Amino acid sequence: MDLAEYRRAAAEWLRDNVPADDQSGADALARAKEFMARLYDAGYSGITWPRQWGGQGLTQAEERAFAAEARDHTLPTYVFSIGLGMTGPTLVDRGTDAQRERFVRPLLRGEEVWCQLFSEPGAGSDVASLQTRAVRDGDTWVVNGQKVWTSVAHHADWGLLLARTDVEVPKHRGLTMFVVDMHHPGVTVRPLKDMSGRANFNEIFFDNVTIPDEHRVGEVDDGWSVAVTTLLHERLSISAGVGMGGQKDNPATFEALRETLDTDDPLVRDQLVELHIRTRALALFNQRLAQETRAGIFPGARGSAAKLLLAELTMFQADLATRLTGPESVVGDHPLSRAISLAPGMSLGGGTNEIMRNIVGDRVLGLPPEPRMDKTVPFKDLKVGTQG
Amino acid sequence: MDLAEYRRAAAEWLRDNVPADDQSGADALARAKEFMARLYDAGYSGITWPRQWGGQGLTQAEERAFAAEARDHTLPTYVFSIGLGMTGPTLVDRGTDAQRERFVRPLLRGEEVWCQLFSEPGAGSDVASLQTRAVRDGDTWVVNGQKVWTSVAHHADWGLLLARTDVEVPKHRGLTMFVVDMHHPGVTVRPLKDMSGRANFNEIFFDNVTIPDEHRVGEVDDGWSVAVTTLLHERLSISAGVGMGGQKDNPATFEALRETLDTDDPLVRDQLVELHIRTRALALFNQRLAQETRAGIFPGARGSAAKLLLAELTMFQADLATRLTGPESVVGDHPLSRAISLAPGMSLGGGTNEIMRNIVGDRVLGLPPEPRMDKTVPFKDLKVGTQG
Amino acid sequence: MKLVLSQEQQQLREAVRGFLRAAAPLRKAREGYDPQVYARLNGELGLSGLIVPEEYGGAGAGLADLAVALEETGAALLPGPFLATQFAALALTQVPDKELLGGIAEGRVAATLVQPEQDLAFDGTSVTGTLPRVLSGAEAGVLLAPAPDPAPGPGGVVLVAVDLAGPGVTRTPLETLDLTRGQARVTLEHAPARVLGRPPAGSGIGDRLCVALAAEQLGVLRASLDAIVAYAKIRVAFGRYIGSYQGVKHKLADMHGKLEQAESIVRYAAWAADESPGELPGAAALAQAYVGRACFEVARDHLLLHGGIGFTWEHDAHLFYKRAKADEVLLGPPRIHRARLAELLEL
Amino acid sequence: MKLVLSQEQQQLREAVRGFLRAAAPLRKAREGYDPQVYARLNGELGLSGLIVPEEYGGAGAGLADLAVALEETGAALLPGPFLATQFAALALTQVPDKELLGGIAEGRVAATLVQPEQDLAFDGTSVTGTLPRVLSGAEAGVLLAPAPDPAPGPGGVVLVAVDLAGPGVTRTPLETLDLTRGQARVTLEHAPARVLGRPPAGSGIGDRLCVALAAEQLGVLRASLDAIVAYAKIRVAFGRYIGSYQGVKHKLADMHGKLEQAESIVRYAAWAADESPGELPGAAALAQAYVGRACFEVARDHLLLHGGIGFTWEHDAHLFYKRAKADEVLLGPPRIHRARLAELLEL
Repeated sequence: MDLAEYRRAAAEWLRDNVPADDQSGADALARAKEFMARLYDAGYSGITWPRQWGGQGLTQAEERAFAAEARDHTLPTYVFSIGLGMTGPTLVDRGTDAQRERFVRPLLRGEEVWCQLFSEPGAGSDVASLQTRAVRDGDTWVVNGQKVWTSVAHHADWGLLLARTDVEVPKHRGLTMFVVDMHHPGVTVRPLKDMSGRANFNEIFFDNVTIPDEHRVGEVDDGWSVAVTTLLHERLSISAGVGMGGQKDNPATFEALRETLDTDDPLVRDQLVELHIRTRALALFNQRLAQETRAGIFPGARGSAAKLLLAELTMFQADLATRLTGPESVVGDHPLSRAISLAPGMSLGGGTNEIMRNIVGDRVLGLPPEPRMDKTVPFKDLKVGTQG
Repeated sequence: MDLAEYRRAAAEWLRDNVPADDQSGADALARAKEFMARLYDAGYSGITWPRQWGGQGLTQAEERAFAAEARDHTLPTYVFSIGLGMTGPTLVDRGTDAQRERFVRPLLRGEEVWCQLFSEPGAGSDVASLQTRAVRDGDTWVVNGQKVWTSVAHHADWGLLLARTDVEVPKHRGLTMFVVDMHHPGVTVRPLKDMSGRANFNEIFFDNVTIPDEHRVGEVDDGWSVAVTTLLHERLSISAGVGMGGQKDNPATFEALRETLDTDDPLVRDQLVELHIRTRALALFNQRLAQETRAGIFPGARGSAAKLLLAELTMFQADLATRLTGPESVVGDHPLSRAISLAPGMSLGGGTNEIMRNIVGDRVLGLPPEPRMDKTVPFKDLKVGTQG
Repeated sequence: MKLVLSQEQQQLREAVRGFLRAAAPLRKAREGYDPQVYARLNGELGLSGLIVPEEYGGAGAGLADLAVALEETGAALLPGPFLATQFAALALTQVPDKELLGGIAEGRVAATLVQPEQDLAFDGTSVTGTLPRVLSGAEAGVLLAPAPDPAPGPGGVVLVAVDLAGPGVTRTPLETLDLTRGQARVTLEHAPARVLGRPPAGSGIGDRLCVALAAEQLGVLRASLDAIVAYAKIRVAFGRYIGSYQGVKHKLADMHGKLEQAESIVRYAAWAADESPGELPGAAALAQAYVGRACFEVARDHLLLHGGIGFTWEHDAHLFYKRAKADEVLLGPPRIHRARLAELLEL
Repeated sequence: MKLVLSQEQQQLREAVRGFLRAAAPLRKAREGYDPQVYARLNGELGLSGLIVPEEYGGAGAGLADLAVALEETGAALLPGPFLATQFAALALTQVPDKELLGGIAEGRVAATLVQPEQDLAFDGTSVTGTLPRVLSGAEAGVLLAPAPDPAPGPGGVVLVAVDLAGPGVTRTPLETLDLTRGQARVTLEHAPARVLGRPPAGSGIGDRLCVALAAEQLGVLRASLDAIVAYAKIRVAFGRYIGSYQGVKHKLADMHGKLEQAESIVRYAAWAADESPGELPGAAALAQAYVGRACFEVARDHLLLHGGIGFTWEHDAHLFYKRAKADEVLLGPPRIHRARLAELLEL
């Protein structure tokens, strides 16, 4: 089957199978799982993943062709995104054969939901300074600690957990990766509200949670190298999404504001021109990155520049929109009230603006790194989190 | 004599003695020296300096009263400003009695011109990393090296020189301060043009220049503490000047631009409003600092915030003025052409914007300092200047 | 021109700050208006009557003093009708009314002011119309509003007072971005209204509101900056306090520059209101144009520099961010202040 | 839409870059126009005729290719009439003239274009008037200018050519901020002028100048950023390379974001000029509005981040700073591009 044919078939399948109706509601999870099973059975889940573990064994070309067609639909697959984008690929890359055999196919078929358990309240940008402990006890590990910023954890069956197994060595060298059963009685999942009042994330508490050693991923104390694999997959799936969609329902975009504002005032007009300029500048940059990617030039850390610019634009436009609209924008259920509440999120999720600037400076411009003390000190002697 | 009377007398003396005519020209230096002698003889030079060394032994109150009256005049004392503001006070604070006896009175009387020799091409913000060497040879020192950014050096009789006397110790601990004879045959003074084409500064080259040990200021290898005294006096004399004058002939100010621009365009009007807002914000901050100083509250490092804001305003207004004026602003002898060439100077002289932000962060906000490696390494093992 | 606080003003500041620290700590701000705290604020400190003339039972202080108090209530994100009542009191100093001024001075009356003029019908005894957004409209007892003068003659505007608990008044509390201070829609249908008088020409009521709001904004700005500076000294990333990174430190230094300038402008504008009426219009527009923007920018950056925790509902950062945004647009789209400046500067 | 360079365009870039690195290094830029380098640029690389149609002896390339060349001449701060001649060539592609296009293609003719229309009197054979600022006016041999159509009828504008070495022409080289490329005052007194034709309606000559200039600005921006990034890797302060300080690093990262966006816009606008004329006006205004500003901001910050040495005459930083400023206002006060965008967006 050539690529064009593959794409036509995918388009047809999507048209016939993607549910058009509202995908929220009480049985949303059940319906999402049902859709995922159909997607898998049709051969569109894990397109590039190895056949041996349940994937289709095809190439990036087929994956891109399917993604291009899928862009016109809203697939009810959000709850599987962590598994498909991060934890699954990590298991394929770094898991044992037994783990791959056990976990990959159910993940691709939507039978089991996954979450990722790296971030902690005391370890934001500096993930490797995390404090959740896993202590070995014969063939099992006992986990205590807290994770945060976890998406879909309330639905998750399994979590990919990074925990500290040795405090006598520098922070990167005492971490181990595990698969943890989210149904274990010692796991507590609590919704975490963001500043807009939404609960899109969770906090997870581990109270003497046991994990069999066979659910360890990679070697003991080598968890950081496994986490780097996961974070690489995360970055790929974020940068693939940057600049695409997301703006459609935003009431602070140029397109939305030109409809709602009085443009008789030359100053309002000029501010809208400024917004247009910034919006176009970033959109064209994203399109150029996409064209380069299609031409085989991998954007690498330059995607972090795009993410930084998107964060700044998101903040800029919500701020501008409220200023131009005036008092009514922050009262009642005005859509801009929600937009200004959500705007900082883009600067904080997936790495702060400061972290993005470090990445661009270090990896794109090749600037000398900040001197680091924290790579050599034993973890127990290192200052971490919030002090005093 | 009470303060009001002192002030009236000063006003009268200034009215009768400050030359009203143009103070440039070939004999400018001779006329400046002549004026300085009269100023001294009238008791207005070194108002707060000790009587023992030639000062008047009065208080800050008299000094401020005289300064307030002098603001209405243009005193031809520029060539003495380094001596009066920096090197003289350093000698009063840290010199030997023999040095004070020899140097202070001629300095106050304008018989001898002074310059300050700290900065080097390889040591900009990081003054203590300077490389000019002074090597002891019995009762004299032999100096080799290069200094830069030196004002009035082409007229100077004496210079206050900071040089390295020990490379085996960390950088701050191997420096010594000297008074150097600028007429020594090993001293070469070369004008240094800035980006506008003016030569307001000099480069100084030292080629086996000898200095008698009695011209050493402070202990051997304790020069950094002497330099800190000098830099403190420099900061005081700069912060006293910040925000005052200097804008009068600037073609990029709000007042100048409102006369030259077409304000029928609402966008031009709004840009001028922006300039007005920034100008007033800084002017009021400077006035508040001045009121606090009069009330006995020393502004300290907050003056660095004012200096930073002035640097940014200077750059902003020249940039804005050229944009609003358009093509003619950069052609011919348009005054804005000169303004845009000089604008970066305010950000670079007296500490870069980055250094100012460090000072405000560390000393005003009390933020933790940057970790420093350069304070413990022997100078000879330290990376300095421009490498590779 | 007086840009430095007097000793009395410093004492006032310490008194208000100390009271609010104990009685209205930040963790209570998101619970909303506490009438008891409000009563004590007015009873123990006499804040409500600060600018009420002495003849009406107040302290007869000026806007420079009120600014000191508003900076502190702003920093504490104090919920309730304090700012609204002071807006009303500022109007009443121009159109004095013994009953209302006395009530405000005693802390009995919480009031609010509609500004600028809205579409109200006034027949001489009652008003009819809908006011879509009234500051503290659910908490205030009295509404002051400009209304068309019903007397025969050249027309014009009078200030009227409406009892918000009286007949013909419907109040609907609104969901607001600012979680610490509410607004309400107020519908008046033949609501009894009493004429207080005609504001004298050039009375500068609107200008005084600009200055009072800027004082509150200065407090929000300062508290935001203090909060992130404190956090930068205790939060560690990569083995160092985040405040030691220039990426954070330099931003905080720039924010400090905004604070210094904002404070200078507020002191100047308050002084102008009290002492130099000719300078007031320009100073008031400058205050809103500069301080409103600076306050939001600092509150925004203070939130962003907190990192992920600043985006959580539980953290206080968003309370400052939202108050700063609500204040920035409270008196209209900010460009109106710039347009006013352009006009006053005769550009 | 094509935002990525083709292989041929990459080769062109390498060829121009290599040539300029050897023949026009930066230290020569402040010495001004070198006709020999210019001749080789056109002779060896054929740059002058790049966009001249093949029928007139040129390479028949598009603006996307010219943009690649202009980015390199911009990065090198190449002195002389290259940009001016390309401006003229862009006009001549709309109002073709065999002699001039042939001369430009051969590198024989250096030309310049007056844009927008200025106050010139044209009697059908000679023009009279003063042009206060003509780009490369002292170096160019031919001046193209829009002039009022002398033919009877509805009026309108024709493009005329004047021999700058001919009678009735006085040229006064002007002192300019930009030390690497000059302007001249040109006084025409009955200077013989030849009518080239009437630019077709919507010919987009002005838009093409905007795009060409933006390409040069992209080069100035990129070279400024490259220079300060390189310096940040070798300059030490307080025992560390300055590029390791976030105060420097984060600024450079932001400058890189401007470079990425500026390059994307230039590629888009050049593509629109060649392939999608309907998009050209908006793309051209966007290019000047964004790239002109970004170029100056990056050149400014590159100078400031050099510290004191960047303020010296001997250092090259000010050459970029001054070219960036001169380019930013070359086609008029930058607000005209924003006003054009407002109009095109029907705001």
